[in-house]
Amino acid sequence: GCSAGGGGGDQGGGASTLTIGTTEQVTALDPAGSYDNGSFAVMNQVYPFLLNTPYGSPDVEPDIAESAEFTSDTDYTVKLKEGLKFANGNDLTSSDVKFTFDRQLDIADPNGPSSLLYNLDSIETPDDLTVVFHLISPNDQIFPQILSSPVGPIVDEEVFSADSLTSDDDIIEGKPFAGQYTITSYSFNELIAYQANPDYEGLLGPAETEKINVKYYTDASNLKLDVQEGNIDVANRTLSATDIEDLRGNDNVKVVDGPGGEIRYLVFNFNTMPFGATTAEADPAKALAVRQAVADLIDRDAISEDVYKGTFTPLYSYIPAGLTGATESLKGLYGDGNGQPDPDKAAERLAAAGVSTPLDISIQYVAERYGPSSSDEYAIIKDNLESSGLFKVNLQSTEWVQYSKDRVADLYPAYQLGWFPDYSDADNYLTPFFLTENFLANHYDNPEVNDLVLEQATTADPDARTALIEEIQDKVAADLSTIPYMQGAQVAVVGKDVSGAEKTLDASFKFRYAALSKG
Amino acid sequence: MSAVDLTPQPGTPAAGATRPKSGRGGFGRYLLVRFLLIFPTIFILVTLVFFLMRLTGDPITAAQGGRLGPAELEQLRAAAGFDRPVLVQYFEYIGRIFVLDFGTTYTTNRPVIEVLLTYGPATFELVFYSLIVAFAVGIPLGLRAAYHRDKPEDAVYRVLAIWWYAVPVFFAGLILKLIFSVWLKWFPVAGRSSVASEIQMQTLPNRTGIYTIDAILTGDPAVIGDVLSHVVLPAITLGLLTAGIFLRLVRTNVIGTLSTDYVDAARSRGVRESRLLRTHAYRPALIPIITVIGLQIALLLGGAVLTETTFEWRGLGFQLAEFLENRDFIAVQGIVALLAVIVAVTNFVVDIIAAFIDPRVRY
Amino acid sequence: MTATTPVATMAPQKRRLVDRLPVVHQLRQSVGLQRGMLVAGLVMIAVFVLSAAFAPLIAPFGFAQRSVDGESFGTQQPPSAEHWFGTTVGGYDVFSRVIWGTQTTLLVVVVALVLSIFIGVALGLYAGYFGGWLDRVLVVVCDAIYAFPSLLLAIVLSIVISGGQSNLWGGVLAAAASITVIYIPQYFRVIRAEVVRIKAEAYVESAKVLGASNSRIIFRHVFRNSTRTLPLIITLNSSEAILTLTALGFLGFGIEPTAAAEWGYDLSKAQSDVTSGIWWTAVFPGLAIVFTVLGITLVGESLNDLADPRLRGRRRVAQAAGQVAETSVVPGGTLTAGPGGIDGLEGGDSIEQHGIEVRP
Amino acid sequence: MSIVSIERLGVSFATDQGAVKAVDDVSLSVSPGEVLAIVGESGSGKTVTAKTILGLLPETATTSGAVILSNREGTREHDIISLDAAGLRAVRGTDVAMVFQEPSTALNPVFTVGWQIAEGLRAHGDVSKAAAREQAIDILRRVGIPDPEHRVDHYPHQFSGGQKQRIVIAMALVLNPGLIVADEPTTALDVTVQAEILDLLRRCRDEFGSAIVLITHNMGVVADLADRVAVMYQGKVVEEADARTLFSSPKAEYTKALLAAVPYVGHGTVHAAERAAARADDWHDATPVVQATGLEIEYPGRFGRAAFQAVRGVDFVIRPGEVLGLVGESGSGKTTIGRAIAGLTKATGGSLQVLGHEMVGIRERAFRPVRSRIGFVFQDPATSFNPLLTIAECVAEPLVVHGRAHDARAARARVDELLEAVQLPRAYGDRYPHELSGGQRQRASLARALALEPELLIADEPTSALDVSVQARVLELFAELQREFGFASLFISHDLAVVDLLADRIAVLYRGRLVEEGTGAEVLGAPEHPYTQRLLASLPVPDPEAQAARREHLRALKEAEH
Ligand SMILES: Nc1ncnc2c1ncn2[C@@H]1O[C@H](COP(=O)(O)OP(=O)(O)OP(=O)(O)O)[C@@H](O)[C@H]1O
Ligand SMILES: Nc1ncnc2c1ncn2[C@@H]1O[C@H](COP(=O)(O)OP(=O)(O)OP(=O)(O)O)[C@@H](O)[C@H]1O
Ligand SMILES: [Mg+2]
Ligand SMILES: [Mg+2]
Repeated sequence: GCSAGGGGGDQGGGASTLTIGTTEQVTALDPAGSYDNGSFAVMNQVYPFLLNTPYGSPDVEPDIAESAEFTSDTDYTVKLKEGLKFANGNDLTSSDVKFTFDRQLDIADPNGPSSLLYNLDSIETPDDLTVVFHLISPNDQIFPQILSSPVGPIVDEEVFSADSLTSDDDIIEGKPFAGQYTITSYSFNELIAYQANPDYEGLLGPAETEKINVKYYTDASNLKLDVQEGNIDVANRTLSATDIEDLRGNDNVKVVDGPGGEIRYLVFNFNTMPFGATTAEADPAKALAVRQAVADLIDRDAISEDVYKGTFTPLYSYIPAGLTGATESLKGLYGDGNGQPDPDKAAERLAAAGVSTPLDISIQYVAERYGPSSSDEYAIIKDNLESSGLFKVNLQSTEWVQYSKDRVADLYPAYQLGWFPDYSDADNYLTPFFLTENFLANHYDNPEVNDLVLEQATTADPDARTALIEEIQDKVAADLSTIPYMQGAQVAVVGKDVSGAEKTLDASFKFRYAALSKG
Repeated sequence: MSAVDLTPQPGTPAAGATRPKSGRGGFGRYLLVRFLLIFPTIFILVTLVFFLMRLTGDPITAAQGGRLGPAELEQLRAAAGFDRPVLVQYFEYIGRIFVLDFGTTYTTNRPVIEVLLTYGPATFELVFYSLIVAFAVGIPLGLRAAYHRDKPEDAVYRVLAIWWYAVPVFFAGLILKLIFSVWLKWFPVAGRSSVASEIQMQTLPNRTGIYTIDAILTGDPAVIGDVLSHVVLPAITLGLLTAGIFLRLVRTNVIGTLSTDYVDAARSRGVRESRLLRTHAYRPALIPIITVIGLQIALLLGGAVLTETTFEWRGLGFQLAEFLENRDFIAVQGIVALLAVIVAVTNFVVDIIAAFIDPRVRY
Repeated sequence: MTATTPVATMAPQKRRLVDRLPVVHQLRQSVGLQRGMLVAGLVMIAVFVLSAAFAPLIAPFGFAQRSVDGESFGTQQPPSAEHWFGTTVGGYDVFSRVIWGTQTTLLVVVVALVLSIFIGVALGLYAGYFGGWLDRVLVVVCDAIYAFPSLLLAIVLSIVISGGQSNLWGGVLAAAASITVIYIPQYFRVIRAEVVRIKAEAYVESAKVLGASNSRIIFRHVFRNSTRTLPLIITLNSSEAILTLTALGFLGFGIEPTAAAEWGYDLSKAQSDVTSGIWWTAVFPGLAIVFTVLGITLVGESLNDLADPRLRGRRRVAQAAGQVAETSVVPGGTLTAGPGGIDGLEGGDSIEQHGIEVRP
Repeated sequence: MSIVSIERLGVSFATDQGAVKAVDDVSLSVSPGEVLAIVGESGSGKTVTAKTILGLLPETATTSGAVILSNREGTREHDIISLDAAGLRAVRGTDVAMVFQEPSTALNPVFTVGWQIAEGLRAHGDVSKAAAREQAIDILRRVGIPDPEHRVDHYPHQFSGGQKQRIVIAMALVLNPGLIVADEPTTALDVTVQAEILDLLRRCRDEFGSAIVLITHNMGVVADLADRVAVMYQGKVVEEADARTLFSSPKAEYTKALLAAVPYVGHGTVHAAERAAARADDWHDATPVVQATGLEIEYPGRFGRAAFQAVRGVDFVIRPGEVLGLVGESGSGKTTIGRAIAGLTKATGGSLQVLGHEMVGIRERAFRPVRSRIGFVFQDPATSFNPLLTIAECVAEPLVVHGRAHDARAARARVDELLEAVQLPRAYGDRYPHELSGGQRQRASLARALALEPELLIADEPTSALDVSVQARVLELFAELQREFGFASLFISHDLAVVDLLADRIAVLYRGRLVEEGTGAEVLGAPEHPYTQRLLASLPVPDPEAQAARREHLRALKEAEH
């Protein structure tokens, strides 16, 4: 009747238009000025990548490139396809590619992803179709992945500024798009209208649906109501677990799941945790026993079911399932060996190490950063630890920015973090975490692990590399620098008549609108 | 949100103490002083916000704290100049303010002026419609309550007024959505327009950002209807909250004037009771009412955060909260400065309106 | 009756005691609907305060309790015999959390009020009495703070004050302190305005003429007389404190659920429940908020009405003539005027004796 | 036939303290064209009786008896008490109209006076806007508002107090009602303005033929205007008589007491002469307690407006033990001078010596010790006491402040003495200010002012808030105390008769200037300045015959001025 609302799905050309809703936020359309999921989601639709992950696989292949390979230890050479053009008619040549990465490094915006180019030394363009990346350290197996990461979208040198960020308006006006879609109408964080790009001839193939509208929400319950009422066709990121569970029972919509790259883990600060290096009763063995006891006690199933209704699944290793090289190293080592908690084992461990119980331990989590369920998640962990009688938990939550400052200032003995990958390779779950110099700054330092991590990154043979990755996981699982416990699933809720969501909810963790179709 | 001040604040301009009694020129001068007071207000607020914000962290930590280690963060902070002494940063900022350069937001890399021009109209529109609701509901009911004071009818209105005020906005909004959008399907769930209308309005050469006007500019009745239907629920949610405040304000003040000698005098001349209420008692009561309402409007502008969040209404309040969360100093300072200007200007305008109602000030 | 009898001197003192108890006095004055509303409000406040005081006895479970005897409550269970109001998405007992929530709310309200009253009143007294540049600066600063959206100020402050931490005291203090900063300007304004008015009152001038020092004038003459509007503002600000706390909880600056029960936090967590047909997790904390704010506001409004002789209703005199004693007369000229004979007649300003006065 | 007849009226109010009976069994009647004055002390039920005639009592009132109101022609009659709302509305304004006491509060500040007059007309019939405006202009002219065509569009605050009262009267007259009820129509006005309004009311009766119920406690006004007088006391009419009869031979005890309490100009002259005679020879050479030479006092302008000069070049002295009476119309600067002497307002020019200290430019700190030598009695006894302190604490305050006692308790003995000195039983010390009557409070105020046995007492209209009879008692007491303690005093009042009673010398202030100064006999007996003359002539005396003569004199004086 009067529900003039939302619609779009039924208007403007029947099945050729699809409306997607999301609660993610865009910060900027310039790839040099944003490094967040919301912005990257847009870039994935409209910008071309040299390499990209095909549907259904986490591994990268040439996208707008003809070929890409190491031509020497430190030279990675990419050949572009011929006749590439931006939607504005400009040619896409090697010069644009060089421009893209040079400007990332030149601008090095604090909000940008330029830090991902840590291994790029310089770029050479022998001809219009050839790009040679000179790398700093040799045999970097990650570099191809980096080219598909947020730092990888290729931009038009005639539209973008070389030394400063380009505004959204200029980008929309300049149409420097060469991905599966172009943007036809843009209102910041309210609505983006996409139109399929007929000139895209890359890896992913043409778009299924001619027009896509993406509506941005601030409040998940509105997103939920709109998809439930059929006002939008697809709801992607992020509905609450309750909403998803409710929608699973709704006949008007389908809930589609896929593997997720997002993980949750508990970090221990090796200096300040109980018996840590700088505490009065420093004792590495006791500290390890404490970490192990905690690992023994966490009830992953309870968190997964009670809090996340299955939208997060138990994680027993550092690398999420679905990625090449993922193991379940912690499963056998801790708890009852089957992924269930085991208080008796924890008690034994602590007793054996001579730790008197109950032990006071402070755990911090961050209030809203990782979704509204963190508090429930940690209520369960607190429950797990305390009901064993071994721990007395002082649980606190802290606002994000303060949290970020405090955690690296050694203020938190044990704390929550989450990780969303930049690219879908196991390396992205190892290098940042377990090198001696890592972003956690939790004073975990195992030279052996350090060397192994460096080694896998430069091992060209895939099997050898996988073996190394598995070994690293086992080693870290024994040390317990962190305890990983949850892996997110990608969930999209789509209307009955919408198909294709299954296809794009893959281990690339890139939601591609082009896969969706209706009718 | 703000306190429901039923009492005219003696410190506000309408109170006799600070208002010049009469005398031409005095009023003009007074207005000038009031106008000039806008500047220290902005200055104080911006200063306050500047230093408070520096205490809360920086945008770089906010954005990258979950990915980068301390050394890298420090490097980025230094590159952005946040490691310099706060006073240096402060004077630099103030210096730029003086040439009306409000800067560019850190997180979204947009000129603050543009942010204000994008979100200001949204908030303005929401507040405008809420005020219509608030006036349409609050004032007549307030008058009725005053007239039937201490009768059951009065009690009903008063409890209603308090109820509107006591229910948290986000909760009330949710319930309204469930009833009117999900069950009855009368109004859309949230947002400012449907996708189709939004796209149509996007094509306008010079958008105002006030959707009602934009919709009229498109000349398409469907778009106009669509935009208006999106306004209803948020306007009611925020409007009723405000209506509750107005109702109580009107009631108290009108009861006050109803017992004055001049109302008695009018009564002694045989003036009808209803006319006594609507004219003789209401008009003088308006003076304190207007003052508080003015403050209320000013507060609404910045205080509609919850309504804006609940109804996907990207306005200044919501955006401010977002920028705050990201520690986008520049954006926060810019928006706060704008709010300060709006508050000061509203108060200023209210003074002029009050003066038009109160001849003692005008002449 | 002569003035020298003990009875005569006792009489006013007796009434004084009752007069001095603000709410009791007003309760006695009120009639009809006004009394009904005041009583309703007081009852609601009493329920609230009693729940807070006896929460450990009333609540069947702890606020952070998720299981009993190792048996987990289950999440989002509908109301049942064990869980009267059902359980939340976090697996807590809603009824227990609603009850325990009264403690948190009360704590926040009390801390916020105490802080803002002390600071606001002190500043208002000082600025109002001495005036001068400090006064002007304070007025402008307070006006400026007034212009800042209060909820956002609360957010900034909760970050600054507690470093964004949300244990019980961190959360309570942050919420309370941020509310404090918002209300200091209000107390400041009101007290200052009262002080400016009182400063011009003849009794302050007479103290000045006597040569009393400033501090003596402020404390003995100005301070106590300038606090008449406080009860009303206190009730208004208590409601505001509750709503601000709720909103902070909603925006994610609330108190950690294992540290304390907080309605706003529970309500915001229940947002998605409501749209999924799980009504009990939202409705009960929501009603608790409404109930408490309603109670406090009813009392505040009633006090406001009762304080103003023009707004105050009075019991109708049923019988017109005859029975009523002749108290109506001022025994003017005689030196031995009967005690209490002229109560409330002269000057029409008998409001002096009541707790508060609010002129509309 | 009578235009209104009140029969056995009783009125009770519901109050916080329970029921209060305001009017008890009152019967009165007024004939067409007659002026009935109702007098009686404060709270005796005058206003309530008058409001009953219009059915204007608040909801808290209950009434018994009957009030039969007829229209001018005598063609219809209504019992106001039993009339319904519509009926009341119909008679209000047409049959009976009211003139309120405070003209400034009886006019709605946000509407023009023309609109407000027209409002009454339009409430009673189909009058066009233009016609209503015409009538409004006409009536304004007839009550003596100059330039009514123009002034009709002005707002109330643009008129002076006297003009406002004329407008209020115009509103009452515009529908030509048979009866006008005027409740203390001149109390808020200066004597000179009062005389004009009384003239206007007289014209109302003579020209419009309206009957008037005039409520007042000023016997002079009664003598000036009334045909018949009803005296109320404690809610009852204790005496009703023809005006002349009442003044010449009052019957009721209360009436007698009332008349006796009214001060007459000239009564104090003898007494002042006695005192002058009793003074020592070298008294004239004693250092004055206060000496003002060319004293100027300015109030700073707000928002940069020019400063307002309230006192312009005033010279006077007060010698030890002398009472200087200061009179003048409202706003002439009397209070300002008093405050300057007490150091409450800064003297800005000329010189003001107080107890040997130059007040121009003095610092508060330097002046504070001197304060113990000065007492101050405020105009309004109700507000000059801290409502939260007991009388004893208030009176002890000066003793404590100046270190004569440690706290109020320690000072209690002295306080009791003081209270008894002002003839208040000591038990009153335990009461709160609002628990005392006005007269008692004023006495307590005196006690406080005298606590430190000051050399100088400033009394700013100490009796103007009081009833005549109470006023008489306080003045008597003041005189007694002055004799006993021998302080010098500045006695401020606008009432010539009051000043005359107490003062050794009288100074007349007019628009911030001292226009005349001398002994009572000089100033009142043979006034030189035209203003003093007019002031004196405007003062109605409580004697109908004498007042008739004075009225003629005043008219002559005015004509001479023109
Ligand atoms: N609205 C009211 N409620 C309660 N008592 C009232 C009310 N109006 C008048 N009274 C009481 O009725 C009595 C008579 O009051 P009224 O106003 O008639 O006195 P009055 O003779 O006019 O005195 P004054 O000379 O002071 O004006 C007084 O005791 C007064 O307190
Ligand atoms: N605080 C003030 N600021 C500015 N002007 C003032 C102030 N106080 C009094 N005035 C003005 O100074 C003049 C003298 O006032 P003052 O109070 O001395 O008069 P008064 O003779 O005592 O009159 P009244 O008989 O009405 O008490 C008046 O015009 C008054 O308006
Ligand atoms: Mg009276
Ligand atoms: Mg005076």
